[in-house]
Amino acid sequence: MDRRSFIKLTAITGTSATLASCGNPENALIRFVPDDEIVPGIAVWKPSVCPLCSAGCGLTVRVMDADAEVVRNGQAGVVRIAAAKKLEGGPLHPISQGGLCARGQAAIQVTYHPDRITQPLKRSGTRGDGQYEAITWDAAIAELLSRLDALAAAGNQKALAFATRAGSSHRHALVDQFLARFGAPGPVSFELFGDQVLRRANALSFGREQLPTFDLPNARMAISFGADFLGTWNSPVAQAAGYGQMRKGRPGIRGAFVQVEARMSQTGANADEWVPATPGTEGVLALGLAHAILAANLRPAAAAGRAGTQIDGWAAGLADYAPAAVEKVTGVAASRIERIARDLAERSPAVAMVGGAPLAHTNGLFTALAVNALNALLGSVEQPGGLFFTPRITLADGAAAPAAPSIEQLASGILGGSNAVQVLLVDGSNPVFTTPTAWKVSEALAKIPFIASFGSFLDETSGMADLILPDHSFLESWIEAVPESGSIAAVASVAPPVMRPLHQTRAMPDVLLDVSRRLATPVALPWETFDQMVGATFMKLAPAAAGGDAWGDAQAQGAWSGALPAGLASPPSVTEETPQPVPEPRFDGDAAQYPFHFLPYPSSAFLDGSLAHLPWLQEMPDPITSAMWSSWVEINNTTAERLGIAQGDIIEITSTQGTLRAPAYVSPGLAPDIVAMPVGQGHRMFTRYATGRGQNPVSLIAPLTEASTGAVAWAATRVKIARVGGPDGSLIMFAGGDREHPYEDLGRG
Amino acid sequence: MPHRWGMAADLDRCNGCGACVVACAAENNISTVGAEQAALGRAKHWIRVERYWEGEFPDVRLKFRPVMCQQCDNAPCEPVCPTYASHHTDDGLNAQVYNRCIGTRYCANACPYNVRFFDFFNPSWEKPLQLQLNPDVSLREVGVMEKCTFCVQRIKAVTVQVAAEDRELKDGEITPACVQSCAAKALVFGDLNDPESEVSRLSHSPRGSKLLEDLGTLPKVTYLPRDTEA
Amino acid sequence: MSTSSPALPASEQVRSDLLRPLLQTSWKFYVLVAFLGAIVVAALAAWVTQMTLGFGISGIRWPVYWGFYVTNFVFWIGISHAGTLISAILRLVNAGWRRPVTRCAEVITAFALIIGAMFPLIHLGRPWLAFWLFPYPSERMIWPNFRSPLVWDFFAINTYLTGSLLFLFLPMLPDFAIVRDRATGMRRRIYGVLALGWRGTPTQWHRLETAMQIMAVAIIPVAVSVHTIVSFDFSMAPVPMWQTTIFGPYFVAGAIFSGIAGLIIAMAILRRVLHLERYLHPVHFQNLGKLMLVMALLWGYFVFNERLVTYYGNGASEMQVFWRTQRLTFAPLYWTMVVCNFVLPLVIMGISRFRTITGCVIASIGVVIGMWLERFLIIVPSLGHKYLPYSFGTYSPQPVEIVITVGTFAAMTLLYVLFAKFVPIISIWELTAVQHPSPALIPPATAEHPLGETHA
Amino acid sequence: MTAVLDDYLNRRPAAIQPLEFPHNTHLGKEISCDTCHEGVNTGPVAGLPSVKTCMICHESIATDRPRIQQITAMRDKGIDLAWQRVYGFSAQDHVRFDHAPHIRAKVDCANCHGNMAEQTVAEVKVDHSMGFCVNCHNEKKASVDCLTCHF
Repeated sequence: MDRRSFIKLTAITGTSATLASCGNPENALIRFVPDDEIVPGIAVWKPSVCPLCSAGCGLTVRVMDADAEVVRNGQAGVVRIAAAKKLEGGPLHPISQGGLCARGQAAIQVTYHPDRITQPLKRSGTRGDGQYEAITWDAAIAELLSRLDALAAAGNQKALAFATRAGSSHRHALVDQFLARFGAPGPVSFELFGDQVLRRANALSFGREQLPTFDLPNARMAISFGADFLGTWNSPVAQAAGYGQMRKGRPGIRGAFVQVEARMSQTGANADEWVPATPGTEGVLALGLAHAILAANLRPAAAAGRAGTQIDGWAAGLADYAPAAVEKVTGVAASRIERIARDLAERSPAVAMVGGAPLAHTNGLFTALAVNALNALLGSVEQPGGLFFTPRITLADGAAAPAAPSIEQLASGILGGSNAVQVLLVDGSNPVFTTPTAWKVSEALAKIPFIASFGSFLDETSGMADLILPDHSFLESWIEAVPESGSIAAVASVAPPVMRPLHQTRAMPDVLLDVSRRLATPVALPWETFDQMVGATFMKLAPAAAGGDAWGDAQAQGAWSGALPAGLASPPSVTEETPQPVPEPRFDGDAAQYPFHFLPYPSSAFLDGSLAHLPWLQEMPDPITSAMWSSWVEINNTTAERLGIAQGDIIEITSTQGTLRAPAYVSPGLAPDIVAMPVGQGHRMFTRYATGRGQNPVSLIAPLTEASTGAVAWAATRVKIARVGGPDGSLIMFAGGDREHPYEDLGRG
Repeated sequence: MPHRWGMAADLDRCNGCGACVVACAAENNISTVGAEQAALGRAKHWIRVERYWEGEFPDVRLKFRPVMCQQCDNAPCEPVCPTYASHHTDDGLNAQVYNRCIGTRYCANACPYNVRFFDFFNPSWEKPLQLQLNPDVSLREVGVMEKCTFCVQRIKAVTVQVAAEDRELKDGEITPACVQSCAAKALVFGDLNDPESEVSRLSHSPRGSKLLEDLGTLPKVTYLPRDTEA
Repeated sequence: MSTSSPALPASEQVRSDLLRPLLQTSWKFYVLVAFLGAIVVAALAAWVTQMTLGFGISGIRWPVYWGFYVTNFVFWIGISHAGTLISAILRLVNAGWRRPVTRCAEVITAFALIIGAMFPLIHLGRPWLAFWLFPYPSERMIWPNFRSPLVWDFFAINTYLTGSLLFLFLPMLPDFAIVRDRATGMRRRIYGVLALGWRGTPTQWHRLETAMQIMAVAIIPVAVSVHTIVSFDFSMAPVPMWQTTIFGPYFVAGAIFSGIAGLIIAMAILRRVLHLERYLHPVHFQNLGKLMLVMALLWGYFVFNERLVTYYGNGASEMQVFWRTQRLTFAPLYWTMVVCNFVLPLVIMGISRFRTITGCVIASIGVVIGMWLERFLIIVPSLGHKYLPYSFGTYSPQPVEIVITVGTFAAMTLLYVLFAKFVPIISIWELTAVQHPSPALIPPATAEHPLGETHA
Repeated sequence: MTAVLDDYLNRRPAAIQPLEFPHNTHLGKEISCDTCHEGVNTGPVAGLPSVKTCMICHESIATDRPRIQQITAMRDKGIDLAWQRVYGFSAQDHVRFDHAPHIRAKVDCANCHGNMAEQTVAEVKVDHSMGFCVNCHNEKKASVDCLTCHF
């Protein structure tokens, strides 16, 4: 037994001893008067909103009494609290419709995490080593105020930077308004698996700069270009519900589904037909399909409208994209292209989706525009069974802050001396973990004199902060979301706190409002509290029923959904510019020296790694590999055989950016010239459950970007691989059939 | 007539996302075992989504199948238990009575589906994770066998409520955690003795089949296979 | 050493030879007991550790929930068939050569059973609740599940243990009386109690004779049933390669096979250590060797039968287990087993030139190893490969299991050493038959079995 | 050692209450059990009342008694009465007992808790062994399936 398991065993025995001794009077702690009126043993259900991704699923939370150990006025004791017990999808919520994904189910562990930051912290060690000392809220806020006041006094308000998660919600709007009125640039947000390319393409093709909503229940055929829409992409719960309806919801009609991708994802595994196209050529394939439809006169070219005009040679019938030519580029047989094209045209309504790796190439915009044009040609835009754009709600009046530089520009500006950021505030974002090494974000942050984080956990980025002002968990505070997609009607979710805060934390929006008022030169924000700001929006929304009010309905059900009053709808984003996207992808690394495409992908459990601290998700078997608590590299079985690589062998992957070692998972589900690796593990600092576990493939990603959006082209790196050793036990799999036996020996089927 | 609880899994709807796995852990106080124990093969997942590869690249297919206790009518786990810890209830459940279990693990050996999990250590919840625990479900201790119960605590709660209100049980009123969480509605739960229930209808579907039917275990979970038509 | 005084009858020599270990103690005895005792204590400590820290320190895992402990259980119950069965049969057929062998064999039975019966306890997740296996009335009104083979095990093993203890104890009475009569002080009192007032009257001889006849007849079906029931632990579960009708006779044959091997090893050690060369003759080893040869052939037949039927039946899940033992992961263990259990005994026991004491011992050691592997290979590959490939798994033993396994071998040796120290390991009265009035109990000496001459 | 034995035999240590609550006095005032044990009719747990429950009446009743003043002071300081559970099943018994169906089946509280009108602080008057439960279930033709209580 190693030391670690010994300590664990001691801890386990310790815990059970404590639990057993609860009934003993000599160990009884002081009991405090409970705050909540809750009947013991009776569960009540309260609405909430899942905060873990931007889908904004509504929750219903089971709340029951529980005895919590707390400290009140310096005295340790026990108090009966109303504690959240389980999260389920809100049955009436238009997005989650009663369902919830695995990540959402695990979100409750964010609240009860043993490594949550329980009170304000001030850095006591050197930056980045995670040494902090506890301070009071007053001291913490005073510290932040003094820094901001110093900026204002020097007239250097532009030196304030604010890093947030991407997304749209009142919380984002509040940050934006704060920054605008303070005089700082807008928030910097970076999402490794963000969808800027698709939003941009949708603005160009359809005049809507947002992610689409798919009407799968009415579709008779769906084709997805790399979009893992049942797993991690866009609004997975709503899409999974729609998918179930598409397959089996209509008597006698079963929607067909084709997935185009080079590595079989969880979504691809469900396809009737899985089409592995050469990485970066998905747009060409889409145009090949369009060509075949046009050539067979199944649809007129004009049907594509504006989306068609974005594509060179569309009006002329896409002469360059004849199936034979497309076969040469994509590796998909011409006959297959023609057959799928015919199916798409005949099984109307049909819808095409694009997302994930196909857009993470330097030609991502071209691919997105191509798929958009195909959709338009199929007549699926804003039509039943096609794609829709959820009407957007204007969240706050007032001019937005000037656009911030991208995180890449920010980092290079700081390191190059052209951007002297003095104060950085971080909220829910971990750019140190998710940005390519070449951007040197970590080095740049180290140069910023003062960093404050609102994070609930110490991760790679908040671990660099000088001051930590821990936020409430979503169950302890007002939580809201204004989902960008997932519902055909406009939707806004909101819920009051489900339970009282467990720790000495404060809600970040309220801290920001507090700070704005207490600055030497107060920033005039029109709201006292965050719920007032949220309420203000809802007051303006139309009530669902006569005599009702949208605010009251929303709080009771967790969401409002309906027709937007005219004044609240965000206008379409019309772009007149017509970029000339390049169809050919560029790759980092010479094909001779680096023979493999490197495909990082958001892991089913951790997305971009922001959820690696939740033990349930660490122990959930991956849908494809059944791996738990691990990193792995997927490699095609024939390639593995050629290179003498067996299940679990340690292989070294090298790109121009760096090198890492991880165990191999041998699989028939990806092309022979691809190695794929889930993002999410490899945290240097992120609670006891994720720290030091696995490898972070982002470190291999070359800093190539899609030209028009600056989005990182995370699928455009080439690598070489070499076997460096036998299994070292780091690949932990639930499926013993894979764990115990080499590939050829596997019981398959 | 007593109830006879059963489930149906429509594999054409199941997309393998694993929501049911976490929902089950959350509902039933299933402890995480940690990386070292998981590496030994001791992770406990009362429901798991099995996946099987078919074919070779590029004509490769992958199939998901959620597997939980099949609540067999003729369960091999029951006769082998020397203490009746594993036994059959009137409403057709394969009960696992933790307090009666002495840990022979014979039931797990006899189970052809490998859905029974043994507690190798006393489970631990690092504070304050224990606040999440469901008070309606026992915490199992070391040396005890545990498994899917069809969320018997939810069945009890609803049947007690129905009895209190002196009415008939409605189809779909009881949802085990896995069924509840499934966004695609791949899982259906209900009373097989009620000919009108959705689960009865699905279990009599000509598409339906039982897992390892030929062993004669008479499972109460029906699988409706994925359509292969493109 | 014995004197050659004509005043002493030959039987007096027998007594002094066989009572010498009881009356004289060398320092080697203490060293040996201390050494074996230390291992046994280590094994007990390992078990206590397992109960304190949790069962997880063993190597058992999903889905291979039985491992070393159940292997040892079946193995030791198998070894226990050495004695009673063999000596009962030999008693019934009045085989003259059996006299010096029976007690060695019966002791093995008793101790192997005790050790074997401990394993179900060691392997329990909650051994402190093992008493729930007993059928006893309680306010809860719950009885054990009489459908469970484990409950049958409980009864079968208890019956067999009781029977074999009686079978061992009854013929020890005259010998206890002999020790009693020769000893003084405390020892005299203890042996006096053990002798249960044996005076050697004709009535007592007659009763002993009757009792032994009854026991010999009764113990054989019990012994056969025990291992048949142990085999039911497996064959009653729907596990690939467990559900087969041949497991009953297969297990019984294997048990007798390993029992004979255990007996040969024990006899060889006793002969060397206690200098019993004048009592345990090569002919005993040869005869047991022949018996072992027969059992090896029988075992080979069963294995061939089991394998051929599986292969011919070609069931998908059975074939997974089949190939894993035949060719893949478990093949090294499988072929070691075949060599040890079949090839080795066949060659050594089949060729009379090799059928020496050394030859017998080599073959026996092989058989003991082979039979242990056989039990392991019945349990682990099958449990690891049941039907659904997603849930396949394997097993590797952890230190606690290895320590306990080694500990039981030490415990067996220790018990044997202590027994040989306190009880004549060869029945004295059976070798001095002329002195008692019921020669029917003692077979006549023959030319082939010259031992009879000693007390002619 | 005794702790280990108590644990093995599922013996609970005798409860030591923070305050000698006179059940008899209160029941004499024709207050019913569910006035303070408010969960008993609706759910699994009867509940041990907090000082807030006491103060519902004692804000105005018997305020001159020192003990009442004591609990008023506790309430004001935010400290609750740390009642010790008198009855209860050990965790290893895995009993999920639900009060509500028993109340609905008109099982008298005294059946399982003794006559509280004769007790000051609650004492174990009835041995909640499995035999006790099973006997009553048999008499009343309630289910005696293990899963009725153990899950």
